[in-house]
Amino acid sequence: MEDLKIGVYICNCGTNIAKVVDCDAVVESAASLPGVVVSRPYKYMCSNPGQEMIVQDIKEHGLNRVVVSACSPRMHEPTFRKALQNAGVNPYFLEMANIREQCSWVHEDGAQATEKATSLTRAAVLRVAQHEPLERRSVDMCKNLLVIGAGITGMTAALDLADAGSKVYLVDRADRLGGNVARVDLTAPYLDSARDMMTERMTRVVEHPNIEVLLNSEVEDVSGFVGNFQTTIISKPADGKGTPTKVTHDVGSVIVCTGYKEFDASRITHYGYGKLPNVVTSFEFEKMLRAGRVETKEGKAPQYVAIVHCVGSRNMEFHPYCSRVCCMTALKYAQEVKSAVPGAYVSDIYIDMHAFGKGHEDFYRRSSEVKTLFLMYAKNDYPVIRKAGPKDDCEMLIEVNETLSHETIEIPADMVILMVGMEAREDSGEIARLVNISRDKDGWFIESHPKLDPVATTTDGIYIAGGCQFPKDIPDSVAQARAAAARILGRIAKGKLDIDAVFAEVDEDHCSGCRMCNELCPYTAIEYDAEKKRSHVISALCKACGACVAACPSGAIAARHFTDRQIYAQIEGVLA
Amino acid sequence: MTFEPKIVGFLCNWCSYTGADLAGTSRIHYAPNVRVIRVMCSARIDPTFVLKALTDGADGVLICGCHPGDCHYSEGNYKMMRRYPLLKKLLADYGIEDERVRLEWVSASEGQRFADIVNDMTERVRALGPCSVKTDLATDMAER
Amino acid sequence: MAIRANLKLIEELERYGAQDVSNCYHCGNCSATCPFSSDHSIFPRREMRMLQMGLETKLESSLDPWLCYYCGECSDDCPRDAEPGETMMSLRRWLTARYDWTGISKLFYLSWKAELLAIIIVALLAGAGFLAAGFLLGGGDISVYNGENAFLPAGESWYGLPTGTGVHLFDWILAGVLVFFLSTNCMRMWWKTMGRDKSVKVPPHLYIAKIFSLPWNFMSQARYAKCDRKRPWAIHLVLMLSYVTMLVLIMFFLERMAAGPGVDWKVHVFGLLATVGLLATTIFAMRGRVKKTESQYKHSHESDWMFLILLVVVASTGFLQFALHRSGLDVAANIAYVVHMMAVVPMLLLEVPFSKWSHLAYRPLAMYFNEVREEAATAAEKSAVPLGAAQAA
Amino acid sequence: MRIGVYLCQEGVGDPDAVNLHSIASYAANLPNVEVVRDLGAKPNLMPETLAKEIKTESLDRVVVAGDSPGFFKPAFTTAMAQAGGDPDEVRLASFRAFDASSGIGTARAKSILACAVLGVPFPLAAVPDTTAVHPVTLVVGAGVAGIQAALEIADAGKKVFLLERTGTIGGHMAQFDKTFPTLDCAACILTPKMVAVGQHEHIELMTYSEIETVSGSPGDYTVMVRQKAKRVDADACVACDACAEVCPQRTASEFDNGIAERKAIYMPFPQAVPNAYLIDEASCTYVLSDGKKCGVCAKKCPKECIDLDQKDELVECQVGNIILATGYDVYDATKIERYGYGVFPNVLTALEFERLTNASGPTGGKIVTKTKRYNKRKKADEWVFDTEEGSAPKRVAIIHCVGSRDANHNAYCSRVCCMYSLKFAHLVKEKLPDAECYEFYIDMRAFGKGYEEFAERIRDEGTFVVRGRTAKVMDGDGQMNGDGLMIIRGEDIVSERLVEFPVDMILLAVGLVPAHGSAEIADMLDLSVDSDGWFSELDYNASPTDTERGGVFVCGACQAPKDIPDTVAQASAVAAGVLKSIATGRGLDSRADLSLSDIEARAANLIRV
Repeated sequence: MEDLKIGVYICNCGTNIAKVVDCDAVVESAASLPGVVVSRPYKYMCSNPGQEMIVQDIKEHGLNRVVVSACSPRMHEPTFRKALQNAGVNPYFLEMANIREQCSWVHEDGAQATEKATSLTRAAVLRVAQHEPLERRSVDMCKNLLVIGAGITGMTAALDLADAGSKVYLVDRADRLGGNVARVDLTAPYLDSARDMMTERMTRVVEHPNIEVLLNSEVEDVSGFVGNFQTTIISKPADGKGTPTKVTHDVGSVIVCTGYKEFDASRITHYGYGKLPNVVTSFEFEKMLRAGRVETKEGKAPQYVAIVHCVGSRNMEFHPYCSRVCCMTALKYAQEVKSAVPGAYVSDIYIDMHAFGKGHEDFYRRSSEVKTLFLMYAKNDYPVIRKAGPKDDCEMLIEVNETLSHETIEIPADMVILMVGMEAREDSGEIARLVNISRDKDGWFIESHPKLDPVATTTDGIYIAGGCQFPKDIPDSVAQARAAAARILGRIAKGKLDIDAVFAEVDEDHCSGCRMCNELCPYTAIEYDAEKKRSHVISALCKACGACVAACPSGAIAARHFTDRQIYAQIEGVLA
Repeated sequence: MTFEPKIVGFLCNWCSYTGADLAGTSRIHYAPNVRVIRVMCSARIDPTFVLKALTDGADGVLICGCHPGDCHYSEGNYKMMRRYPLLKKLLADYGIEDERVRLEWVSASEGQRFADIVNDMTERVRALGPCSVKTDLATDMAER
Repeated sequence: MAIRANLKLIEELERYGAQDVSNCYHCGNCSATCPFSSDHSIFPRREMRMLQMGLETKLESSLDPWLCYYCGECSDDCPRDAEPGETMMSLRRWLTARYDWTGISKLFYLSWKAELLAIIIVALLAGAGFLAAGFLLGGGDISVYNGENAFLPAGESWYGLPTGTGVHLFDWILAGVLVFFLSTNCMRMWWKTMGRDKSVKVPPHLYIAKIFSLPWNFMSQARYAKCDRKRPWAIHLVLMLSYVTMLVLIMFFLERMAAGPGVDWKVHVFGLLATVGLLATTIFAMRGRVKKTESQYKHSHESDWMFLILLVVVASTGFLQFALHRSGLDVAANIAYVVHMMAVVPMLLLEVPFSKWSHLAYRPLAMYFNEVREEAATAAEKSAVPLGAAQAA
Repeated sequence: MRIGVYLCQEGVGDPDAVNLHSIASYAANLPNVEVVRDLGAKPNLMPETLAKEIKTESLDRVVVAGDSPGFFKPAFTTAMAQAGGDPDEVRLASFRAFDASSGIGTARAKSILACAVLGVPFPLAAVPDTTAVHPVTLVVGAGVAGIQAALEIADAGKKVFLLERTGTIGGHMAQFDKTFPTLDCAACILTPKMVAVGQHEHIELMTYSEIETVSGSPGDYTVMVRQKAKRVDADACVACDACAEVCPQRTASEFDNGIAERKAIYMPFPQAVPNAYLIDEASCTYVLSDGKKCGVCAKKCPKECIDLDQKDELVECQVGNIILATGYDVYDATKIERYGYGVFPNVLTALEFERLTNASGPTGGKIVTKTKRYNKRKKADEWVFDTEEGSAPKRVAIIHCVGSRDANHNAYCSRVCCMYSLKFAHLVKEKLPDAECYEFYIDMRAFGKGYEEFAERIRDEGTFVVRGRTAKVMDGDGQMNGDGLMIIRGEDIVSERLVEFPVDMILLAVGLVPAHGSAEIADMLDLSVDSDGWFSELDYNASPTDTERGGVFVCGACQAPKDIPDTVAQASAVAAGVLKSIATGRGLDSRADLSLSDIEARAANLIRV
């Protein structure tokens, strides 16, 4: 390679640096370093004249490396990289020494500060000598999309992408669209018709030219990486007979919206679900509402209806978490019962009333106004439901240790509605393995970051949305669906997928195939090639943290722009 | 004049380096003895970096990463955390005082904390005096 | 042992004037706002709770409703507009009905028509009584104002009774009836609240020790003064004192009241003051209830109106006969007198023992009982529950 | 087919929004409608009687119409079942959503009703026409929501104007210390995003700017933006602080929520983006004296980038889509006298405490009580945080639902307070292990991923979590001078006793209210807001981020209170609508502009296919 021509620029930043650091001294000592052909101070390197100066020097002295000692690289690295680029030098031939935030602004003693600035600059010079030209690369971004799960979340995401012109494969295990929401009649808190909403979504999905709906189908395999997945889908024939058909499609992204499954109420013996005929789950009651038959198994209109919250949620035995939607649904039932059976008395047995969303508190108040009796019980202190005696004017009696009154209360009930919580589907493990994303202790899929990136996962190109990530109500699920869609739309818009020039590489000659790195990578960016017995990095997935580099026993992995040699050089620089 | 120890600091880009910058923007003064080297994640810090620094004449090495749970790469700092005890054991074998190498968590909003850590460490290392390992280790390595 | 909830009780209470009870979400704001609420009796929230759940017996045995003067602060601060103050008010009505063994209270509270009818009948009987007696026995001289003698035969002796004591005697009989009903109901109150309550063991001597709180609270309204809001207390005190003054005057100084035409200041000054007091306060209250100025006036049960109207009529007619007599219009004064009696008799016979008036007995009693009970409780007090003890559970 | 239309009002929203009378007469003329009944407001419906009518009139379909007919549906479904009809044939026509609460209410309500009668979901029939879309987007408000939305769109290579009222982006999140429930530091999450925004080639940042006017139509809006004079050249400024050092004027720092001071020329906070100083007209001597006095900063500036006489500028932005991310303000705690905010110095609002406990805050994260000090300039005593003199609080009480869930203030729940209060408890316990900490709550609303576990953890850490609302805060030494201890009184419902005890610091979990000025923005875009002032989404469930105005979207807390994860999700979601319209070059027109006849025609059409 051609010999080094390094230009070193020491920024005074007005007096910000110069006030403490003797910049000229730094300039001098830098000038004497190997490979340095230019070394100058300037008032404000970031200013246009400052950048212009670099460009000029590159032209005149044919500089091929540049060191700028100024503020934090977090401020102006992009600025100077651009300058180099404009002058036709690879932007990665730049190194900055942070002599403001981490030197002049934090030290008083001029001599010591100057010494520090000098050694930081020296380190930068030695490091930049080791730099390699890096190119930002890009991989193809396939527009097609695979959506696993055709509930409200899946359909919403599918429609967004399909409208934008992507081919969408919408897969569901069930034999119908709509998932759990399709079982619901009205939605809290405005009691809008869920059915109308679903009809609208389903009609558009079915009629959409860009959406291919695959019911009774399962995703068998997803391979490849972001922008370039191959997926195999097996579809059982609708009637159950005949041989399953297998299709493969290329997709650029996958959205997992497999939703949740309801808690099995019979697991809590206190409630006698399955034994007592008129103890029903929320979904069973929903069915009664739709059929217009809010009545006991004996066909009588119930005089007393009781609703029990947190069935399977917020307890030590089953699920510690709150299922987020049950409170509002319970309040909805309280009001619906009053409408269907005007004479009925409703009691609502809860722990905390989670009415946190828009219009929720008002809805809670409305349910109080229709004279619902709210009873509070303590976590893990389950109410007990038992058959009433012949003398009682009701079918069942519920014994509650009521915390607001400190009494043990018996509530009469002819019908009890159990607000069953949500839990991860039993196939979530399988799905997680399929698209290799991780699950938390409760089986919910884990997002890449709850606040930075709630719909992405640690596997780039795989997104999660809706109830499969954690219990969610409809608006939040829809929002997540669209968030995932947006992320994909953004990438499609660019056509290609930019990959940062900084990532890890495996030197296959040195790789021993121990596979230690495979496990280590949080982004599953390292693949093992069984034939070659070597691992290699899928650069598109690598986020350049360098964990694998440090761990590789045979030193076969190099982190671009953070190679051992570069960092060694820096160490020598600061210590020389 | 008093002995001025040389300390090499390896800081993760996302929390600790930002925290160090914050110390600057907030003009919090601290000892000038630490020379910072930026890495993307504390998980990138190869034990050999530490050894290299010590053999090249550093009197101390400071390693900073995001607080547990804060890692930009979700769990890189845990990897460092697991690596650290082994490293310490190794250093102990070389007879390097425990206080010369230190792992700390510094978040992007903890400029003050970073300054305090640097000051504290500088004092401790100064108290220990120069690190003898440079020569010992050099010979030791040469024999291999 | 679990207590059965009665989801229907709330409907019953609504007929006694309870408002929006089910709105309460139990933040505890009202109890903490009320200066009377204490660890021994946390109200009004606990009453709200017992009412929502329909714990009849517990409500029946509660003294708390009588400890509340309805200053209205709890209702104003209530975040859910659940009207705890009005709940306490309605509970007082309900309890009055529960204490009363005749069932008349209940009838009156649930049907204002019945109450009005009863009042009218008794009023007419009273009026008719005078006239009839007058005619049958050859009445007195209506042109002379001398109390009942204007209607009833005067004379040295009348069926062996001393002169001019007919009505006075009647007064005493009325008083007797009144006291009989009231005291029997008070006994029931004691039984329901203290007698059958096994939770606290009350040593009898405590009743003696605390006995003085009874007249003290009755006369002074001292406890009421503890409310953060002073105006309702002041008004209530004036009304109260005026009423008692009148009662005493009528019971013990009737002749001197009726005497005249010269004004006997030693007696009349009290009468006049009391009249002014009664009229001023009742009219203020009526105005308040019409305009709904303060939260304690926001909701008015028929019984509240009955109470005020009757008071105004009694006070005004009483003053009227006095005024007429002093200005020499004796015939008019005599008529006014009868009208006055027509209001007084139903008031004493029906309202005092069976309606809102009865609280002048129940409230001081409740305070007395409460002091006794608290004394007993503190004696038996175990170490207090630590704050946030719930966490332990 | 025989159809019956029943009008019943529940009393949700504005009762005068629609003219029920004219709707009734309109309904009568719809095909197959045999019965039209106006049952009035909150009717007591008896399924049996309804069933009789359905039978006698032999109705095959019943349409329940009103502001929220769902409240009455079960009665009709039951009736339908009793009458032997098909319960699925009870249809709803809700006048609440889809702009039926706005000026076009009655007309819109009619079309909604028409669709229900024809058995077609309204949104299916009422798909507005598409219009050409200008590929540039305006994002209003640069809090975490605005930042996220802007990045989503800009990362797709589309140009974004990011508008921010204050001198820096970051919004409230930038002020926070830790974020629940993971307790990771807000700055660690946000600053990289802020830097990314500042350096993004496709984002044009307009800080210290506000919307002046909006004109145009969906897909092609012209927005006039007033760029207030910063009087400092942000590109040239190197944040050397020389100007602030010499500036004589001090005033309360907005970023520190008033618990610390800043100069008249200032940088909102060290990591501000753009990382530059600006001059606050309200406190600058030079400005206030119309250039007669002071002006030292300009002289002192080494880069000569201060132009004290700079004037506001009007900039015109051509945009296709507008995203509203204007966020929230907190409830004014002084409106609740009984908590003594403003009277007792150590009663703090949530945001004040965020700054107090923040490692980069005025006390460097040290939690201390305020101390009295004589202010020479103001010639008065004032209460300030002083890490030397201030003592660590021994008892800290945190009061939930301040201004929320209260008919006398805001009836709604602010959604985030429970969790951030628990976070506060943790921070107090972490920094002052010996301090007693009390939470006074009504319902513990820990509903999110990891929230319930977090709440449990706080209990285990020894914070007393008391169920009961604090009634009042009184002065400990009886003289209302705010000195010394405060007495807090409330009911501990779960352990069934009244609590009244002294505390030396009280944190008010103040609720959220729409950001000031959002009403004006709603007017400019003629967008409807709900009764509490939050922007109304098009459809609560189906389109939570769309509005009835084509090309106008809402995300984050300006639509209703939201925590960070939900806000970020919404902010990304909003980008979907925008990117979709840019990708296809066609966006949806305003539904509001659809004529009744269009909708009728389309609905009829949908049945045929």
